[in-house]
Amino acid sequence: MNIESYFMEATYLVASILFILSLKGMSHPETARRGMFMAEAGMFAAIVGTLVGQHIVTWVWIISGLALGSIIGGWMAVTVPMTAMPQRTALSHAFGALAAALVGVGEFLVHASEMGVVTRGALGLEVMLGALTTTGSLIAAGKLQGVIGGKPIQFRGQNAVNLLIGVGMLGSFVFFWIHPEAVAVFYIMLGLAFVFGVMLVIPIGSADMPVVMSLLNSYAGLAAAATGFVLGNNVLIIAGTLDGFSGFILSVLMCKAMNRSITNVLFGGFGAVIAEASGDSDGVMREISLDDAAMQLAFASRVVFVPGYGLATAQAQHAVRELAELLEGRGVTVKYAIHPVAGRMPGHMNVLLAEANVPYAALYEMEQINPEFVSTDVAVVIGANDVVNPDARDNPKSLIAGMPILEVDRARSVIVLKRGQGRGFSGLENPLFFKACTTMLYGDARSSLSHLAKAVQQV
Amino acid sequence: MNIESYFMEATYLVASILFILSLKGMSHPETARRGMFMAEAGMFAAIVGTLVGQHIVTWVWIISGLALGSIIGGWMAVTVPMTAMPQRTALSHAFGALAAALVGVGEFLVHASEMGVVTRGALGLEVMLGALTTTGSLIAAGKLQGVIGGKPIQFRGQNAVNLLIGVGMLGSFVFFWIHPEAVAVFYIMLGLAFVFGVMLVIPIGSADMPVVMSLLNSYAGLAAAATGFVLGNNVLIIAGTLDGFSGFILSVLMCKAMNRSITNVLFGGFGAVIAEASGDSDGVMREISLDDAAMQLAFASRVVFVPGYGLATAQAQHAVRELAELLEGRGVTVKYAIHPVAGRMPGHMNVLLAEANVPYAALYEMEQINPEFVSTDVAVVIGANDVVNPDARDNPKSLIAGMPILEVDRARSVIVLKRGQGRGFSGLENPLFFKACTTMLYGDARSSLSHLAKAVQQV
Amino acid sequence: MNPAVLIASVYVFALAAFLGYQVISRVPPLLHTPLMSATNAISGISLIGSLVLAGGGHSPLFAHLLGFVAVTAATINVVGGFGITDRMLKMFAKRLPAKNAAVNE
Amino acid sequence: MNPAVLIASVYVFALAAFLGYQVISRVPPLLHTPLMSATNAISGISLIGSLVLAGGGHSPLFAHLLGFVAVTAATINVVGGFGITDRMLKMFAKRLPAKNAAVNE
Ligand SMILES: NC(=O)c1ccc[n+]([C@@H]2O[C@H](COP(=O)([O-])OP(=O)(O)OC[C@H]3O[C@@H](n4cnc5c(N)ncnc54)[C@H](OP(=O)(O)O)[C@@H]3O)[C@@H](O)[C@H]2O)c1
Ligand SMILES: NC(=O)c1ccc[n+]([C@@H]2O[C@H](COP(=O)([O-])OP(=O)(O)OC[C@H]3O[C@@H](n4cnc5c(N)ncnc54)[C@H](OP(=O)(O)O)[C@@H]3O)[C@@H](O)[C@H]2O)c1
Repeated sequence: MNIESYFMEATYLVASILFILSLKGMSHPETARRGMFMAEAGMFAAIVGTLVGQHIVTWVWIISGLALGSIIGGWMAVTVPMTAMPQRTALSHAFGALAAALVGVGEFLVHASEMGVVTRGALGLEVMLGALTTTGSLIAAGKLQGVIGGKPIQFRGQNAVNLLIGVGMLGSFVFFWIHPEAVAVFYIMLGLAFVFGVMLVIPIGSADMPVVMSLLNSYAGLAAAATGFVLGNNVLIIAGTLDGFSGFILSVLMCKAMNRSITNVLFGGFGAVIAEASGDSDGVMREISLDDAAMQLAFASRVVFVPGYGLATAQAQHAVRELAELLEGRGVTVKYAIHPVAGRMPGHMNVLLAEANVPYAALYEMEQINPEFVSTDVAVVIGANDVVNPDARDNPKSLIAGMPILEVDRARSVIVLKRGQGRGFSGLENPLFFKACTTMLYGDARSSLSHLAKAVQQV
Repeated sequence: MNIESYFMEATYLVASILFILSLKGMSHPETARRGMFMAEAGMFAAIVGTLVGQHIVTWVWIISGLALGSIIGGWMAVTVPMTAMPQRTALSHAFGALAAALVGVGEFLVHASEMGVVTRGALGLEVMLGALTTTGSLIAAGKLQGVIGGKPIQFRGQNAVNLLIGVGMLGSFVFFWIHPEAVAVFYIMLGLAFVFGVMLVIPIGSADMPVVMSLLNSYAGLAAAATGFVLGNNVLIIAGTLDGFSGFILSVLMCKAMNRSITNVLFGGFGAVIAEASGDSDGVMREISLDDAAMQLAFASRVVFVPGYGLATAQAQHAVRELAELLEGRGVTVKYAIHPVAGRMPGHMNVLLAEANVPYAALYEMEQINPEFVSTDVAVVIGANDVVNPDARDNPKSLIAGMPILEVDRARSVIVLKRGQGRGFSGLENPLFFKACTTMLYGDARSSLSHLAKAVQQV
Repeated sequence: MNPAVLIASVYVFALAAFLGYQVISRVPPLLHTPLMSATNAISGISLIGSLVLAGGGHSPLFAHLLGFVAVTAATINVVGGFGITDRMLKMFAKRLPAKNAAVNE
Repeated sequence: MNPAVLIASVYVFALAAFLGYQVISRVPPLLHTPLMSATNAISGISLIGSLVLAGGGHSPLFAHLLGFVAVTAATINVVGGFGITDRMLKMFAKRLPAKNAAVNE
């Protein structure tokens, strides 16, 4: 080994350590940003190390790739509105996974003949995982963005078709593993993996996308780790494994918070089934006028805001903060109740409210706030539905039975802001809306909130 | 590689994982024991794997070594009284480190000529660390057992002599590193390392032994890790590193709790200096009769026991539990206040009281119990001294200024059980004993406590 | 691959998995969204494999082209991922004066 | 040693160090004494090096003898260390019915 290689290896070690430290930094909001700088520095070090230590003969492709990628990536990062985070992250995924798959194909082109059994196996895994993550993430991004219908797309015999594709893909993988000279089989595997990614995600409803994305994140990480095994490169193994685990842990956490199993998310076609299962509810939904609602809020002493997915789609985070400040100016105690799976990504509400400068201290997690609802005068539900559905607690036959909820129905009065009779992610009817303590304020959350603010000012 | 080697490597991987899991188990008393079984299983797996996978030609030495070692080790474990834990652990250390050093010497004998630079460096480190840990741990065990005088042994020019030995040792290490054919230098290094271990520990007072032991633990771990580098064996690297870190972290924690730096412990000759520095105190120590003390306890409503090193030497853990049960039978609320460095090992008091079946729930850490002393009727200090010295809080010039203490002097009344005017570990006078609220009950802690129990029964 | 290297890689993988679990299970829900996009950005590390493919010697032109696409894609992942994460964290950072409150999240 | 193996060993070392720090800093003070003797027992892993020295081929008799002493010493470390730890933990185990209280330590 020459001095350049040693330098390269040193940068890889440093990068690995920086990646670990950066994830450690993520354990606290105060250190999170410093953590990110570390990860960026690590990535930079690894790139420089590679360019120095590897035998590079042509620079044109490298430089143009880096430049083009930076422009597109930078544009993606700068222009994304906070509410489109999920789909942008999914898109970013797709690109990373594509790179891993292509590196595998390249390795195959250049070194296929010299590969040992283990390396070839890792290569196959890398290409397979990379390819299916690419198309899977693209579909996920499309569904989240609304380009592709959010409804689960299902047809008769779908499972059989999927099984066939999956078996075909794995079969060609094994065949290629045993017979490395079968070049065609390698490409068949690649093609089937692309198709398989699509088929995996298509039947899943857009509401389940966060779990799917987390899992795809995990796959992308494993693809990178497999690349590490192929190239004998430890930083790839470490970064890939960290990513793989983070994705896996997050999806498990999400499923737990929704009280569902991962298999159910992946193969249940949840949304589809439920669309039929929603029963009718007795009772009526009572509407409330803007002025009455404003009056209630203005003369309350304790108000809790309960944001949900509707807050994100309406981009109402600033409006809610303004209303809260007005109320606080009048001496009302305002708190925000954050359900772990409110919205469409873990921590979604936190990000949105942070964007609107809502102070941390006002945000309360489910366990903290639930005991306080009994002493709350008005709970304002802003585009949340499932996370406040009392059926989850009271009706053991409900499809979401057992999912922990924010118990707003314990509050003296509940005002629900939504556009109409729309169901939430689960497609279930919500008995909360029919309770005596509940009144509905229809309309887009953002405009409702700013009208409320105006009305409060006039009280 | 043949099938046996693969089997061996698999056992090593399993052992590494089991070691990690076992330390994770240590994070909770409920899982700690299961953790230990995992570690034992890991060790067993690694041994079996080695015997299967390595090319073993003579079994006689192996079998006799294993048998002899098991007998001695088993005897050590079975016969040790709880109060002698620290010295037994030190002794066990010494043996482990000796093994690491000898393996290094053996490697040197057999493979010296074929070694690369890195391997030779690791070998030197292994032998050096192993040897100095061996003798250092022996001295530590001797001091803790009282075979060697517990006082720091110091003489003029000691530091110069130590420096000379240390430099000589490192010098021969470097020389051997560069000139592998210099066999004599290797053995000089070995000899100097043995001597250096003695010189390092001799000047340190027995009270500082826990910190020293932790550090030696750390060295032993690093020696094992270095062995791993020499043999290219990952389980050695992992187990050694875990050990190295645990020792290091524990010594840092101890130093923090004593408000001293590690350098001060290692080179300060703390005990020696202080023997002179202890000032005189005004006021008198008031003795209390057994009956008066029993009366106070019997009619108190809240009593806190504050155990210290004296509890360990007197083996009074059972006596205190009996007294506590008597008092509880009379309706007194009894708590135990545990200072992090009470006794002579971290967690020393916890182990002793656990042995005597004192329920967990009755043990309170410093931060929890300190606010409660103001509402405590009687605080009973049992052979504790430094950990209740109010000078650490009040007198910024005190040698232990800043060390966090148990604030017993806030209690309505304090009864101190000790044998006489003996100083604690730091050698400092304790103004607590002269306070108006404090009374002294002289005598060995165990007999004092059982007499108290009798007296309480007669109240 | 040399068996010793392979074995060592397996160790690296196992240790990284443990470490990942330890570290990530301590991330508070508050930061789960940034965590997701941060690890996404980090997985763009396959960029270093792409660089070699795009610029390495002894490869057919087609491999260079593949490498170019891979470099572009991986760079989008890295730059986009870190950029998005940074934007999110900047929002959190704004609120930092409320120091201790953050511990409640 | 092959450089690739050496590099991998350095990674293993670094990762183990991180992991050790993470895991051990979570051990409560209550268990510090058992932790100390448990890690001590684990460091007896150099036993596996001793075994090879005592029974391996191609070595002079002196090496075998050294190996015998090393095996004995390491076994004392392992058996003694685990034995002591186990005795300590048994005491804690006795008190386990008081489940939740333990969390306070
Ligand atoms: N956070 C995660 O990580 C995650 C991951 C996977 C799944 N999920 C699932 O997502 C759901 C989240 O629950 P959630 O209560 O936050 O949301 P939700 O149950 O999906 O309900 C959202 C509600 O907001 C209303 N809404 C939509 N746009 C609006 C607008 N512009 N203005 C006002 N209201 C609007 C909708 O009713 P209208 O149409 O009548 O307005 C709808 O009822 C849970 O079921 C959870 O399991 C979350
Ligand atoms: N725990 C650790 O990890 C650790 C590590 C390093 C250093 N240390 C140091 O050790 C000290 C521990 O403080 P501590 O308050 O527990 O103990 P201490 O300050 O050493 O005091 C012990 C007291 O117990 C009395 N005593 C001794 N034998 C007795 C017996 N048989 N019956 C009754 N009393 C007896 C002694 O007085 P008489 O002679 O008059 O009886 C002495 O004053 C601290 O200074 C700490 O920094 C602890």
